[in-house]
Amino acid sequence: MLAKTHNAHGAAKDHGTMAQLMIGFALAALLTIIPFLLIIAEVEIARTTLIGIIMGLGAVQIVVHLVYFLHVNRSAEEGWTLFASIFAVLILVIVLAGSLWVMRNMNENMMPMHDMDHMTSLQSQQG
Amino acid sequence: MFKYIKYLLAAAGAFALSGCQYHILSPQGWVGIQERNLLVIATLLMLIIIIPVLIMAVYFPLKYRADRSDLSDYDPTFEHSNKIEVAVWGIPILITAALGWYTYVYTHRLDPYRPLDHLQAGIPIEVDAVSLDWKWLFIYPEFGVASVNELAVPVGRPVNFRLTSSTVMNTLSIPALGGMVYSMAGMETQLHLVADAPGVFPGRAAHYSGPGFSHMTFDTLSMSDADFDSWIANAKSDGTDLGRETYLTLEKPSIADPVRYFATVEDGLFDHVVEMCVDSGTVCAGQMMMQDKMGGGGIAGIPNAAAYSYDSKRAIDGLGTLIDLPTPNPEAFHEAFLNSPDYICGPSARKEAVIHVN
Amino acid sequence: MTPLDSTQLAPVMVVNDHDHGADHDSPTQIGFWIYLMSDCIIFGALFATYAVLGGRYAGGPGPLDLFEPEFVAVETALLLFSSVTFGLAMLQAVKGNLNRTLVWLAVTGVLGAGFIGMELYEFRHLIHIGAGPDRSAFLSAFFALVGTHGLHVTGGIIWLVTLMVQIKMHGLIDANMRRLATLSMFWHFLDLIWIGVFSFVYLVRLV
Amino acid sequence: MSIETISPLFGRLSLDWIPYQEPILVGTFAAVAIGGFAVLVLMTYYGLWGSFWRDWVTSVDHKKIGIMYMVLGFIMMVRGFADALMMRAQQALAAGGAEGYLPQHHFDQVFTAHGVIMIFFVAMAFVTGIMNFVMPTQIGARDVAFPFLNNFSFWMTVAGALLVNISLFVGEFARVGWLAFPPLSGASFSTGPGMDYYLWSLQIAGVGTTLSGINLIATIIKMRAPGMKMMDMPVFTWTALATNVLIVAAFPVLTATLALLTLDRYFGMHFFTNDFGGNPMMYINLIWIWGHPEVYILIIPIFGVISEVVATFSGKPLFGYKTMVWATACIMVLSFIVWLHHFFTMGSGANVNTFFGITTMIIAVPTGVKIFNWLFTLYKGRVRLELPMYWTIGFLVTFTIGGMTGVLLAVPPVDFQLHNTLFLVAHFHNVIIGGVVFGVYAAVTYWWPKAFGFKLNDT
Repeated sequence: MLAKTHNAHGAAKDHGTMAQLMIGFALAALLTIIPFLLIIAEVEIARTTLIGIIMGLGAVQIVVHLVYFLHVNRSAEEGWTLFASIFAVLILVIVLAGSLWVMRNMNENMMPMHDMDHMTSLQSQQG
Repeated sequence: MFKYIKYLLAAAGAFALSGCQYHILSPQGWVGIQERNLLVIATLLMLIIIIPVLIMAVYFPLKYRADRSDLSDYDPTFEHSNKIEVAVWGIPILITAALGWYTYVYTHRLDPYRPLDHLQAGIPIEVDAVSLDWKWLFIYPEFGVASVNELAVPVGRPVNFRLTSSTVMNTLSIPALGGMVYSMAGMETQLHLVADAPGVFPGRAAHYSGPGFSHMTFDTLSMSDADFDSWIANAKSDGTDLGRETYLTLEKPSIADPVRYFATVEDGLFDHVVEMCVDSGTVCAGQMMMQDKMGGGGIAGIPNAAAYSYDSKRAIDGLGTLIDLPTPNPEAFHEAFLNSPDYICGPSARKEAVIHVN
Repeated sequence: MTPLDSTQLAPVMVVNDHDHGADHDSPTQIGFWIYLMSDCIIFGALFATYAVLGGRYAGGPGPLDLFEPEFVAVETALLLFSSVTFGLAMLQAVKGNLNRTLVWLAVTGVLGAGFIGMELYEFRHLIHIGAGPDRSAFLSAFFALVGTHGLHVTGGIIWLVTLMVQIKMHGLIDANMRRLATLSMFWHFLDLIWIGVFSFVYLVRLV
Repeated sequence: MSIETISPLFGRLSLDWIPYQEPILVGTFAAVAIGGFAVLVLMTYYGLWGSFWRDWVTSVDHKKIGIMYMVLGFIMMVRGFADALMMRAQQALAAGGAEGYLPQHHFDQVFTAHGVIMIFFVAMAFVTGIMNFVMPTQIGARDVAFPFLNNFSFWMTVAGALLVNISLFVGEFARVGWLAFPPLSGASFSTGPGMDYYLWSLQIAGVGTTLSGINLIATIIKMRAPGMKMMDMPVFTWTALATNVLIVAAFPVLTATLALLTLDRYFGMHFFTNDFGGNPMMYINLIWIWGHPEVYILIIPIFGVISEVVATFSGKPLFGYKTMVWATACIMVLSFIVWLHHFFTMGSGANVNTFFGITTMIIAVPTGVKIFNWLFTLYKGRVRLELPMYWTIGFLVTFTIGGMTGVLLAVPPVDFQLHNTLFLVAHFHNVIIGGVVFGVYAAVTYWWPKAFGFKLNDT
């Protein structure tokens, strides 16, 4: 019995409360519905803005999940969880941004991307 | 004394017998000279710090060895010093900053993509280089000739290379003239070099590319304008024609090919090589990318897969001979899996596939 | 109290943790979190591949031809609900309510299975019309990324079922609570990855 | 014209692939078989099977697992060194256009195997073994955080090593160089089972390494003796932490990349092919995102070893402990933003090359600081010139030279000339032999008494 009560004490801190869960759910649902509606209803917004909104909402929702579902905060595991997450995000940013930058630069330098006229002439030679 | 001279002579002999050529240290072209200079600058900058470190690494353990006669300078509390901290962070940072500045300047100056217009050199010539399995093809679009495994360049005139590969990656490297750049199928890279003196310089493929790799070398003939013109004329009279069909034969794997010339080269051949569409049934890569930009070929484009296929037609085995790759057929696979349990172990699959191909 | 109570099963665990708590002394939580971070980087590499190769259709179909936002919305809803039901199961478990825990876990499993079923249906459909992973670099990247997520969810479901059996057999003992907490992290983490998938793989490409 | 088939169970492997026609391999196989049989007989004769199984194979003791890693490393080093000898012999015999004694098909496998074995199964096994053995004792833990997982990780590494060695006698090994750049390593240009052996063995060993990394991080975070704060940890433990963080952050990229290449090869996908929009440069990009941190994974624990040895044999505390910790942390993070320096010559623009060239040079600063700190630990010390100290002095000299050539290679225009040359080969052998191997020898001689209860004879 001791262990169980003990669990309840530790777990309440670690595994959140009903309120947290419901707040998280409401926010996540909202942040999911908005981008889907924007796409399904084909709302007229500039392309890049729309992409920005979708990606931005996705990023916010990831934070919501981390805070309300995964309970990442400064006190969990003496802050190691938070630290590990921040480091992982740092590495992800480096890998993603770096890869995109490097590959974009190479594609610009090396890919046979010609103007339309040149292309049509090549294809017409193709016969 | 005599003893040392003997060793010195032996060392010099070994040095001479090593058969090394020191083209990187005695380059024959502006690009190579700049790169050599940078190598020397960087080495000297590094030595400012390396030499003291090497001396200290040997001197400290000897001087402070435990069995020394006078132990009065033993100081076990010496574990921190702000002065030393500043020096050991500061000096490397300063040297790195200097090296970083040189890096910035020289990397932009010696960018392989940058034409050598700024040199007081002659009119550039164009060379399109293709790394084939396992030989180099050099096309001279201005003269309409081509050569295999031999590169001729006129002295003092910049050479504008465009590079690509027919299958796997490779690197065009002529150490006497300057740095290397990779050649890759479906992509076009550039390299700008110039030869300042006549001579025969070794050129090579510098990236491992399969069974015939070690034979993938060529001579770079750096010659006067007159000699170059006669080289071109010789190619024109001596060679055969290089059309798309000939190219498709030429690109088939072969090892240690002799030098040969082509008197004419079909217009736009190199562009077709870059875009992987020398074979007329294949869609050019540039065309594919235009299509990608516009959202792809749609559902209707699905059956056209064969027109985008390139690699599997060029499959080779470990000895460099062409090999047939059966087209993957998941449904046949699925059927066979359900109907004959033997299939999963292989041998019967082998037979079936043989029958299927024949 | 049954004879096989947790206090007897794990007497060592209970001794010295009045101010720390068993969860805190066990390295499982942080170890599993570090594993999740490494998994996150696997997904990062796959996302990077999709970002680079996602526009290469090789004359084949693109996202606009293949993706249905409504279909993805249902998948997303299933996964989000399953996250919440897992949270509810967790709260019940903390209260020591064995049967309700099992019910919520079962609901979670069913929602997860529904998600996997929809994904398999989508994959099967794509392969059937010829837009399989070997048709273009875009489709290769798509199948690899979404498929890897699907494999994780499948693994999660298998784990979930195993754990339900364990809980049924041994009750909500410390060891099972720890496993439940670990699976909970895994499950929420998969939902988190899915946010990236539906935003970056599906929706952005449908703009 | 032959054709290639793939069976669901054995992939490209079939009985036809056993290389009966290669006398060198048949001879080697006979020798290995006889030797192996002799070992089995001896073990039976002396009745060692029970204790072998109970005390070693199934052991979850971090010290025993550490020792087993070291044994694996030494065995594989013999194999890798044999490869090196074969390569050099071939190069000497084939000078001036002669054929040599190895056909290219065999030579290409040997040089791929040399790189793969030396990095994954020698250097990685050594550093993992040392970390396993030493780190828990330094922080006062009875074992690692997940002892069973530790055993599992070890056997995964062994499984990878076994696959590489089985490929000698059943089938073939890859013919692609140690990092298997596509399209050469793709389905079309690497037919046969060799490349598949490569993928499976590295995938298995790589996952094992990731798991071991997670295990050791959790150990350092959770299992420190009561009262030991982070800044109280010995420097070797700090470097072990940095190394394992790098493992956990970098190896997943390897796992993903190899998985994608596997999909290419087995299911005809098009990540890294020339056609269908695939892009081989993406592989090169990804593999070096793992590959650069990998070389720091090898050297950072050695920095820790050298720190311990220098301090002990100088009779002084380590000079600049805090600086050491910060320098390690700097190297750890910086090692993730330099990967492009491995492919300066592959068509990047000047700005990209400059960026990655300069970030690479910046790493030399914390590394240099470490070397100075070791030197000033020796300064005013009482240096006992014993075996570990000799290795350390050798390390300081050789590694410094290797570091200098590394910085030279980080200058893009210099790299344009030196890329893929023997200068590059010499650079990484200087840092890996002079750095990792010397450091490992220092560690082995230093901690030998702790492992076996007696001191090695120095003479």
